[in-house]
Amino acid sequence: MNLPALVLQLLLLLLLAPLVSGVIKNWKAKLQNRRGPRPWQVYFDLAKFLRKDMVISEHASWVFSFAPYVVFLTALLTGLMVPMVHTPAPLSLYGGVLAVVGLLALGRFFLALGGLDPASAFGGMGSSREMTLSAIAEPALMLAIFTVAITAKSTDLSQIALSTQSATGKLLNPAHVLAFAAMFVVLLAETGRIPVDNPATHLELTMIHEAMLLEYSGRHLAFMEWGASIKQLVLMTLFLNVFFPVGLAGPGAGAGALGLSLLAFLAKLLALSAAVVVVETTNAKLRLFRAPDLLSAAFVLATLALLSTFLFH
Amino acid sequence: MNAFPATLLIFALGAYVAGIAGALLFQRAERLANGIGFGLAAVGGFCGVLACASALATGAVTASQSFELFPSLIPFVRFSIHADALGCFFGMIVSLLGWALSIYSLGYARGYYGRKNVGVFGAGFNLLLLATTLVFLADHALFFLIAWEIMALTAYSLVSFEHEQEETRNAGVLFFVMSHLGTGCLILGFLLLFQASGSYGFDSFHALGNTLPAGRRNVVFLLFLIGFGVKAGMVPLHIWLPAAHPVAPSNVSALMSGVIVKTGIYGLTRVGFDFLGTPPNWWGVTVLTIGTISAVLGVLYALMEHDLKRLLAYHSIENIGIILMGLGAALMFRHSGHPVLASLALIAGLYHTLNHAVFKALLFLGAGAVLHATHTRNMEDMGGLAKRMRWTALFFLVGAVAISALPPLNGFVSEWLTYQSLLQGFGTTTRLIRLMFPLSGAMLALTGALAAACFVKAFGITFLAQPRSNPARHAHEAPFPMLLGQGILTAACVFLGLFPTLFLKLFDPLTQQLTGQQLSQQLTTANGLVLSGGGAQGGTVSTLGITLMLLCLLPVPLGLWLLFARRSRTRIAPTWDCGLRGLTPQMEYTATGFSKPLRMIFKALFRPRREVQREYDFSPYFATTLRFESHVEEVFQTRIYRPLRWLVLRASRRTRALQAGSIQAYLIYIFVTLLALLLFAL
Amino acid sequence: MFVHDTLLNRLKRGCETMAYPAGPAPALPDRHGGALRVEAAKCQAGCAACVAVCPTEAITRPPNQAVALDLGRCIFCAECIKACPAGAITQTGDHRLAVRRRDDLVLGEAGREQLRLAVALDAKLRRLFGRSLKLRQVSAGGCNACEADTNVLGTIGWDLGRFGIQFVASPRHADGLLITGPVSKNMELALRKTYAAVPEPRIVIAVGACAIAGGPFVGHPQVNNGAGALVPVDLFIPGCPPHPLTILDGLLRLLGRLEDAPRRS
Amino acid sequence: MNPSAATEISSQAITLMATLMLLVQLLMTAQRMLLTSIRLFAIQSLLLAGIAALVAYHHNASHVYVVAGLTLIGKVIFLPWLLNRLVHRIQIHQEIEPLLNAPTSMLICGGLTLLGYVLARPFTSMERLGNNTLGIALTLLLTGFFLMINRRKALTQVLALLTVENGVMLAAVALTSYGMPLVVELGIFFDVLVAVMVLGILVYRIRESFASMDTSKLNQLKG
Repeated sequence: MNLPALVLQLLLLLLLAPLVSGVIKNWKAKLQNRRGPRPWQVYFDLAKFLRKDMVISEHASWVFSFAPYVVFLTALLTGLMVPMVHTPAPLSLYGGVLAVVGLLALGRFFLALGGLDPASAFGGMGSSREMTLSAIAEPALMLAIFTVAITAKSTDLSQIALSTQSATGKLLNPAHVLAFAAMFVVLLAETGRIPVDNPATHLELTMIHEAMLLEYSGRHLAFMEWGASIKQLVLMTLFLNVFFPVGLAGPGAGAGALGLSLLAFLAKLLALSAAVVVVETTNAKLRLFRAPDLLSAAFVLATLALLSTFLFH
Repeated sequence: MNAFPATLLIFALGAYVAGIAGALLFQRAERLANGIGFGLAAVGGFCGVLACASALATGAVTASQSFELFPSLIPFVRFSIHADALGCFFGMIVSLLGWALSIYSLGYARGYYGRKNVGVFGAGFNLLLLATTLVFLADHALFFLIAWEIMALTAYSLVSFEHEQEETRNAGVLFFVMSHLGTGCLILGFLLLFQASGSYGFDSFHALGNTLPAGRRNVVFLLFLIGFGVKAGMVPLHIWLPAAHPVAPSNVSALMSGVIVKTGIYGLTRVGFDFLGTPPNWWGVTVLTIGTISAVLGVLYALMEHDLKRLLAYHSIENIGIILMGLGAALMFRHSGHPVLASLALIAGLYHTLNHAVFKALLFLGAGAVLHATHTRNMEDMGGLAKRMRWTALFFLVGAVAISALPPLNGFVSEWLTYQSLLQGFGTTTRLIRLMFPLSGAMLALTGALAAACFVKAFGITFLAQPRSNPARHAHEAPFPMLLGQGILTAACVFLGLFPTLFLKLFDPLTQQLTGQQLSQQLTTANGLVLSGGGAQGGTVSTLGITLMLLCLLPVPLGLWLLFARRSRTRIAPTWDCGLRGLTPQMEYTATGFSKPLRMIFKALFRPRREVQREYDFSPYFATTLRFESHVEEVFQTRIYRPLRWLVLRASRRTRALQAGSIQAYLIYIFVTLLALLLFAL
Repeated sequence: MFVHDTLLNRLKRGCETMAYPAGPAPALPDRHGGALRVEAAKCQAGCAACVAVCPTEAITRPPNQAVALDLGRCIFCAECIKACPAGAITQTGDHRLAVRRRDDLVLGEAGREQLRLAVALDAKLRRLFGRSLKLRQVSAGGCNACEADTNVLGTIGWDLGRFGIQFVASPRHADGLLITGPVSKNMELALRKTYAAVPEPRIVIAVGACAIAGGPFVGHPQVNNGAGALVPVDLFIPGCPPHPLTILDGLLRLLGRLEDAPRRS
Repeated sequence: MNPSAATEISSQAITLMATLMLLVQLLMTAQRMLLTSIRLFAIQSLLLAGIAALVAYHHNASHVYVVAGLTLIGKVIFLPWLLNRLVHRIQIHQEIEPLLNAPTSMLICGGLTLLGYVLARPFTSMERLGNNTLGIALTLLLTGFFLMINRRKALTQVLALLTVENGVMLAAVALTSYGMPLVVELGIFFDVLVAVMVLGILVYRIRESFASMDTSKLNQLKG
């Protein structure tokens, strides 16, 4: 792993993540015919939260203050394992897609514990729902990854990206399309988007992800929000560079190719954000017990994808 | 086996025997009995670990022969042990746990002073360790069965050690009956093998499967599958496990969940790989299917529990399922002729056996410490223990992270290896059966995620938030030996998680013996830092790398903290309660509440039933007392075991008519049978 | 199908947010007279016609002093304008009413015929909240008029979000409280706890006559006569209820986002 | 007399005595008086002792004498005395009527004798003295067993058990040239002794609690 690539990707992660969620908020506002907060508003929020004091519940133990750092660091680390601009991700040696899923699960584990710690009913409710829905989403995610890993013959993300990149026909074969659909539904569930969870809600009883953050303040809240946006960026990148590794720079690419690859990556990212915004604007939040039906539909899609890997070629 | 490990192993067994004798001798002096009993057990365990580990590491285990412990007075039985690679590996597990649990028991047994006979408790514990070690090392079928029976009986006596409660007695009887059903099948299986090989020695059974006719071989396999399956706690035969483990004293339930359950796995491995030669495909498929079902059902039922130890017992079923998935996949690979993949799947299964033994024992010890402090197993009455029992909470958290297969601890490593073997298994055949691999991989993912949910519940509801009862409010930290016991296992968890490549060398003699492959070179790259899934296709992961990188990334948040928030202060305030008069402990989330969404989603499986009784004086809207009760139907109990029991009772009621009560009737029966035999003899 | 029609409709309508504060402010409804202007000089000697007619005793005229109209208690019913024979009280039609100090609201003496508008926060707070202010709304017994008008700011026409101002669910995430209603006895504990739950540095905005001085319920035993009695208030926005434009102007003025606002150095 | 003639006479004597034992057994099956049953049993035991003495004399195996003496003392003198005392204490002299009436039971005994002989045929070659004493022994065993089933009174069942035991002793003595090893003989003998004593007490107890020796009353215990 070369240090400059690592540092560059780290900076890219830190700076790009809030921008992506800011852009999504802004575009959602635009689609609601209002000007909405500027895309870089999220930076201001994060900067303000970092500066503010913190109020910690008297019932909370050390786990409460430990959780934000775990969420933030695991998100960052998964970001370094996913090829964003350069095919062999900086830390691809340290973990493939299974490690990425595992680290995200570790972050979610401590996020849920952080929700439970201050003894508030909302936190408990959020943790319970978050763990439930992510558990239901996991098989679909794993099966989609399995499908792609089987066709690429490896769980190493760089290998997957390379193999889908090389065979151009690969993009249109049914296995990929079905796996892409399943993965998209799981992406919406994991990042807490509209069909499963509403990020902008004020009504605590409908929250899933937000309910766990109700007790956090100051820099803890900043790290939690930042971690969540980095996790969203990581999942989107995983989604993009596994299914559309178009324009991803090869291993030995020069500065020019890297720049081009960065632009391609940003373009793809904006396209995916647009898709997410459209889904969020035109859908209503599903009732909690309808969400598993959506996720089991994703699981069926992933199974079909798996079937079609060897039925059609 | 060369000198050093052999003598050390004998010394370990001797220590156990001395422990039994010492504990029984000094029954009167409780403190002394406790010290000697568990002290010697700890010494025995430690020596056992050294012996087995060094034997495996130096490869001396391949040169080991079987030798007789003591001359046998009874014909047909030869008390001989043979520490081959498989036996040594499992011997290492039982000794490691024996060592840690004995240290823990030094503190735990203090709870029994004045109440129960600590001498007997110590002696039973030592005998259980001795019997289990002998089960792993036995080289002669009858000696194996004797050790197996001693283990079952000691386990029964220790399970019903606190026989005052009704629940304990019932669980003990259920355990007794089920384990003896299993032993019955084992005896039949060994007899069939004896019939084929002519002698009871294990060396004569080696690769016997190839000579056996197919029908006979399948029968033998099924018998051993049921026999060892009962002890391992596979799904259809698991009902005794969640009943027996919680009622046992915590160190015993830790030993049972950690090791006694593994004797089933040891048996299946010994029979599946050593005795019965290359298996037909349906064996592997069955074991893989049973493993998957056990894993998913185990974790689903664990989620519905609010008794901490029953929850952990159900998790034993889940992890046994995961181990069986590894073994099943290995069997399928051996059938389809892929020795490398077979060894990879076998390593995955057995590495998870070691990991599960360590973190399950750690969790049970944690549960024991909590029980010791709050005198209850019900999670609804706990809460807020993290601030009162700091170290136990930390150790329980490490155990929880390990069992939920989260990086960088050992649960993740073994599940990662299982994923790798399942993934690469897809390419081994072209028949439709290969679909099983990714589907069971998806089910493994579901299990892992549900396990994480379950342990957020287990740790969160027990240790975090406010205490929900007075015992929990006045809980105190466990005494030092208990913490030391947990500490050793925590260190083992972390070490097994961060340095998997070191432990893979221990598997070389094992896989060499069972599948004829040595994989430790292929599985480690970048000079031992990174674990690879074997060959070019396998992905790579390095838990050590992940941990180091997490530490290297620490300056990012710390830098942000210094840059922005140097002057920010932290204030402690009551939790935000929407402006009401303050949050009472009753308002917190409880275990039942936490698992409510999953109970609704898996309604078809659980068939939840809830009753609300409301008593009121004048108007129904002002209830004086409110009673809420919710049950999850034990499907296996009601759908399989209860009808089975009803059939047996009906049949036996019908045959009772034979017992007419008159002597004449009985004499007639004897006379008629006598005549029948005589006529038949003509 | 549904998605297609929605998107087309939304794109066709384009952005419907008003240009204010960049563009002109929307016109106030004619019923809304805007700020009041009180010239004590025009008062005839001994005349107290307006004092009697004011429903919330906002106007006081001690024996030999100038008349004093406390805009904080005024509900803008314009009775005093009609009752004043000399026309000393007039409506200026100006929507800007927000002030930083309670006594800035008392009009009448020589230099204080009109309101001295609120100055922005000090540099440190403005650097912190300038671009991102998250408020927690506390309705302390209000009649929901002020709450409704504050709510209107969230609609697509006013779009409070574009300034980085947002209402949040939990006080832990908030930087300040926006209090409406006369703080009834039942809501006193809730307000106190909410204020304690907000991490420093925090600001408090009192919206509406009730929150400032108890409004029509002033002096009632079940009321604490406004938020000032319990928490230090940083911004007062008089009115019953204050027009959304007034509230928005107050907020932006507080954050120094309006050019004409006198900036304190 | 030359040895062959002596063996000839003794084997005929043994066969005669064995047949007489069978006859006594059939008489016991037919009659219903308790005291006569005991006396018949004493006669049967006497005959058995005689056979044992003859075999001992013929093979000059000293320990068979001991067996003969024991049988004489035990079964001819002591047990009948014990049972007589019991009958006098209970004052019941007659068995009302057995399960099967006399002719049917006699028929069944005939059938059993036939079966005994058929079974014993392959083993006749092993006999030293007396021909097919094994057949008689087996018949004694079977008919004794049938007698036990047939009778209600506990005392008669005890006697039936003793005749079965006589059958076994006969087989042992007749078949083996030296008789069974002494330790087995003693074992069987004392076994029977204890059994009878226990049964004696049992009979007394049944009489005590059910006011009759009828064992079919026992099924009230089942509940």
